[in-house]
Amino acid sequence: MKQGIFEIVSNKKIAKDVFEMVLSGDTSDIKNPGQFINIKLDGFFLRRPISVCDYDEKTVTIIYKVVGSGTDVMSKLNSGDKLDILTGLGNGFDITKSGDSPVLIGGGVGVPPMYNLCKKLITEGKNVSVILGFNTENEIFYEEEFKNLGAKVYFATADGSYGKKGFVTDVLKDLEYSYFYTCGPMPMFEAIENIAKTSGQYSFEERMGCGFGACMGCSCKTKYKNIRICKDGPVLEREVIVW
Amino acid sequence: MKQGIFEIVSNKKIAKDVFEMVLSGDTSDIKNPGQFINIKLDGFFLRRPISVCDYDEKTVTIIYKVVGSGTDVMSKLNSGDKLDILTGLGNGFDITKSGDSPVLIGGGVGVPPMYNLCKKLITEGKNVSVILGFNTENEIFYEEEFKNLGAKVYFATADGSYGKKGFVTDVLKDLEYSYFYTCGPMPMFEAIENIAKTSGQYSFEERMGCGFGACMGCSCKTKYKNIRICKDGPVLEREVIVW
Amino acid sequence: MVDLKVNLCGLPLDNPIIPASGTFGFGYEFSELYDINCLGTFSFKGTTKDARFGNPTPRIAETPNGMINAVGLQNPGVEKVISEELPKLKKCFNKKVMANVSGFSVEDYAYTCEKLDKEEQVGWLEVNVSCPNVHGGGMSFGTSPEMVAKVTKAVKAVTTKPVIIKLSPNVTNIAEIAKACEEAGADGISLINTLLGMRIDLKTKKPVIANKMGGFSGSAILPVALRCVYQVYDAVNIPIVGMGGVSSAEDVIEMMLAGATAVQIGAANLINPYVCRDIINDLPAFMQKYGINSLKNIVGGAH
Amino acid sequence: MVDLKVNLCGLPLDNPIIPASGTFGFGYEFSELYDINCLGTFSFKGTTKDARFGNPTPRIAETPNGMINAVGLQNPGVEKVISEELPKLKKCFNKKVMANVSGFSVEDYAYTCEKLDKEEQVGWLEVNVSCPNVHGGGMSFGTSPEMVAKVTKAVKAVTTKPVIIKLSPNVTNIAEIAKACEEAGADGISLINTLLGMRIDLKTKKPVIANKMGGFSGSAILPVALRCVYQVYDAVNIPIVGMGGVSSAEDVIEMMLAGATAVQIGAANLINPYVCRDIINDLPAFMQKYGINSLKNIVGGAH
Repeated sequence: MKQGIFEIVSNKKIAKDVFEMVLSGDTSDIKNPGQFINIKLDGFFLRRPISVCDYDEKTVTIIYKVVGSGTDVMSKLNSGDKLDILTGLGNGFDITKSGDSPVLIGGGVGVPPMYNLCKKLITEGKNVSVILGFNTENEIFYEEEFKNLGAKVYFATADGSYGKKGFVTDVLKDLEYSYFYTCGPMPMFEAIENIAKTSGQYSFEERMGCGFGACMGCSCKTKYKNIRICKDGPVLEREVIVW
Repeated sequence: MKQGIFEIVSNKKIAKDVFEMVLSGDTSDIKNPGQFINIKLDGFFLRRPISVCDYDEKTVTIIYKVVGSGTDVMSKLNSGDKLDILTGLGNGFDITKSGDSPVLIGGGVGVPPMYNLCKKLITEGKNVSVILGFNTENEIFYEEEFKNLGAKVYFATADGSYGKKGFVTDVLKDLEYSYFYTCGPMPMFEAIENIAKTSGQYSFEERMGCGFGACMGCSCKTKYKNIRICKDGPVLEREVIVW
Repeated sequence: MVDLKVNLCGLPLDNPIIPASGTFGFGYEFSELYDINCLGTFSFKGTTKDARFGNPTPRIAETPNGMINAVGLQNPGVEKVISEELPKLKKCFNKKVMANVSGFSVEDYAYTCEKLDKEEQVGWLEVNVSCPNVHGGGMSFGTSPEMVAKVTKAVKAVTTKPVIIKLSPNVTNIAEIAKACEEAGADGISLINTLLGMRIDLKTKKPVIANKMGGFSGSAILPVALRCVYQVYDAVNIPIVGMGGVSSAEDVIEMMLAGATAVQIGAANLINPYVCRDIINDLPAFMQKYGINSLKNIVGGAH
Repeated sequence: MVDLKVNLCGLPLDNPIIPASGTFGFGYEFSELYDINCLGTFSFKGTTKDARFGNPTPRIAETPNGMINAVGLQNPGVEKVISEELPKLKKCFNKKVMANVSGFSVEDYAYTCEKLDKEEQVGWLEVNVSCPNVHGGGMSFGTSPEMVAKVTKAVKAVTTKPVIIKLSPNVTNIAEIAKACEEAGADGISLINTLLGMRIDLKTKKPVIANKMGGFSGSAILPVALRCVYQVYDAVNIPIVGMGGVSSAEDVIEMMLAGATAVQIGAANLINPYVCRDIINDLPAFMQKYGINSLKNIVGGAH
């Protein structure tokens, strides 16, 4: 973990209620896709944990949905504004287990962490399929970005306004894959757990206090021990999860 | 009283720890010299009451000293920044009682309200003397401004670094005047009360809650009734004050 | 069309918004800022048997997201309130007002409430039991179930209008105190009064306010207020007037979900004198946002 | 050269800064961020006789300038704390640690304290009496002078190291509780534990945290903490460890002026993990600003 002051490079709306923010600063502590950063906002006591969508040596990109007063304030910030941010939080995804043809499954605001993961896996020469689930077409973002990485990209929308009508599992059930990685809402996880044919990794969300393992606010039981979603997670391997 | 959003036109240091801020907005509720405005600052619960130094149809000028975290934040604001301000607070000075040759006595941060008062009295054709007291030379501000109004300006500094060595009363005792107006620290008031030869008006300071008469946080006893410094004051006539 | 109407102890309110005692004077000065008839009602400045100047100044201190006050119940006394303040209020307020009463003995409370109960402008009596009991070693009436019951019974015996007991949060078990009020005949409970707090000036190294300690209010105390209202809602069957740190329409909805039938706004009036009018204007939009058709239907909804 | 040293119950501290229990784990994870030997000491995660997972999640809610937590004393139990956590701590912390103990019966407290008292790494026992007494209808030990005295006596009977009782502010008369601890043999008092608070989610219309209510901490509660420390300082002659909303060097000085010999930092660690190191670095400059040569000389200075 590192604390640093980041400057907003850009902060723009990319879908209904969804914003992409690019921040420049010391990203040296971000090690794996699926990690998150924790942002201090003026007027709010707790930091806002947001998963990393993409990062390089000098910048980190996050995608967030305006769901409350905190994210609303974030959406109104301008390029040039500075933010106090903790980086390198959480374990992130383990890409060494992907096999040759992993599938990445993102639902709604669970889509962003799939982007850097996809990038890493393709760099590793993997044959990556990506399933992105949304409620409706105007919530969709990053279609081109995923395609430009060279992944096979499938869409599922609850109302059928784009891609397959239904849920990510309606796509997943007909795919062949060596391993799966997923981030999204709990009902989606349960649906995946019911039909997944391989091992995989789930990235969990929980209301956090500190985000770095001090407060035990986001504890969770696994088959083998109690863990902290923020520090020992947010990514858990399928085999250890207690549903 | 009026609530309005004001934009900072300028905010510059004019003496040791002392800043002058010019704000543009609806000043229509500012009626008399000696009134104050109440400023909301991000991160602080209570507003900051600051006496009006000068005002016209479109702008209000305040002079404040950095004494705590609130005024420190104010000193770091930039032109263009916007502030939520309550204007037209307090009774202000009654210039109809001045007579032909009033004397205005300001001590330290009590100097600013004397400026617009001086301007008004000179416009009325009065022969105005101004005594400004400071601890030392580098705290002095607005000398030229007062002189440009056409007032006779005297200085007293505690360390003798500028003007008369001593206190405003060391100047006052040798002056002839028809009436006095004063704003400054309590010890200065007591010294003036001991030697003043005429009627006059004192502008008091007190820790305030609301600044517009609702909370009774700044109550004070007078010879005739209990008053609220923020609403029935801050200016009290010599005759009603209980020392 | 959303419905803001609620009913407080048998009297209808156009909306649940009530400026709290001590932050709205006797109303008429705020009527210079906006038409105060838009309010549900308001609770006027705490009134005592005799006139009081209150505590020496400074009486005010600032805290993170809050403030401390030690005004000390400054008021002109019940006679002058009736002869001077209520007539001024009548000119600008055509609704029933909530009469806030304080006392330093059971007799004080009864005396002042009996007088105000006779005023047709008064709709409710709000009895502040957080004051020290001069016959009880200065301990606040509100800290003992026996004492609040005594005060409640004494006031009920000499009045005809709804009696709402205003409780202090500075107790071990506020539900027990509220129950004692209900059993003694109270028609409603209002809470929370201020928390006891203090600040120290690092320059003088002494307490900021002359009285050393004072009543801590403002947004900071909202979570304590919500908890107390939630606990009392489980303990009594009479209506609750919730207050403590409420400064927005969303806070009002949260307070009603906790169990409040009406909501008082205190310290927020001192920062934004228009806040109660603004909240009333904001409520319909926030009710729609959260799928609420009628405010009266969400009271206690979080239980 | 300013002097930051203080003495807590006979043990010297390089400075009065102590991360509070539940916000610093068992220390070693923070030692990856900075050398925790710069601290006066720290109070480790509340430890109980048996291992506890604690409450269901969500356990955290935000408030204006504060937070609510309902972790529920999650800890591996005293045996594992001694066999696994303390050895890890030994590798990165060469000072005595404050052992924070919770229990649900007088026997629990005595059992856990007796075990930890034998560990040479432990310098003080901090006994958290805010937990519900399972043999007392769930009422918190800390709400009754008799119960805190019982716990204090039981712990003192089986230990040799300084025993500091950590008090809850959710009581009518905290000075009376503190006196009972002193008379029962406590070597120090630490306060305040969290206030009881709650938040409600307007979307779900239910309490934000699974446990409904929780411990309210953060800057918001500073004025309540200062008041409680000030009251207890007047009531007892044993040292006080002050805490509650402290997040800066100036807050530390204010808390010591109120009567604290040492100062714990809680919620602030969760927002800025470096805050305790930063405060220790900031203290000398602020001491100079306010004309303070030695911190030990300002304890209770506001009285």
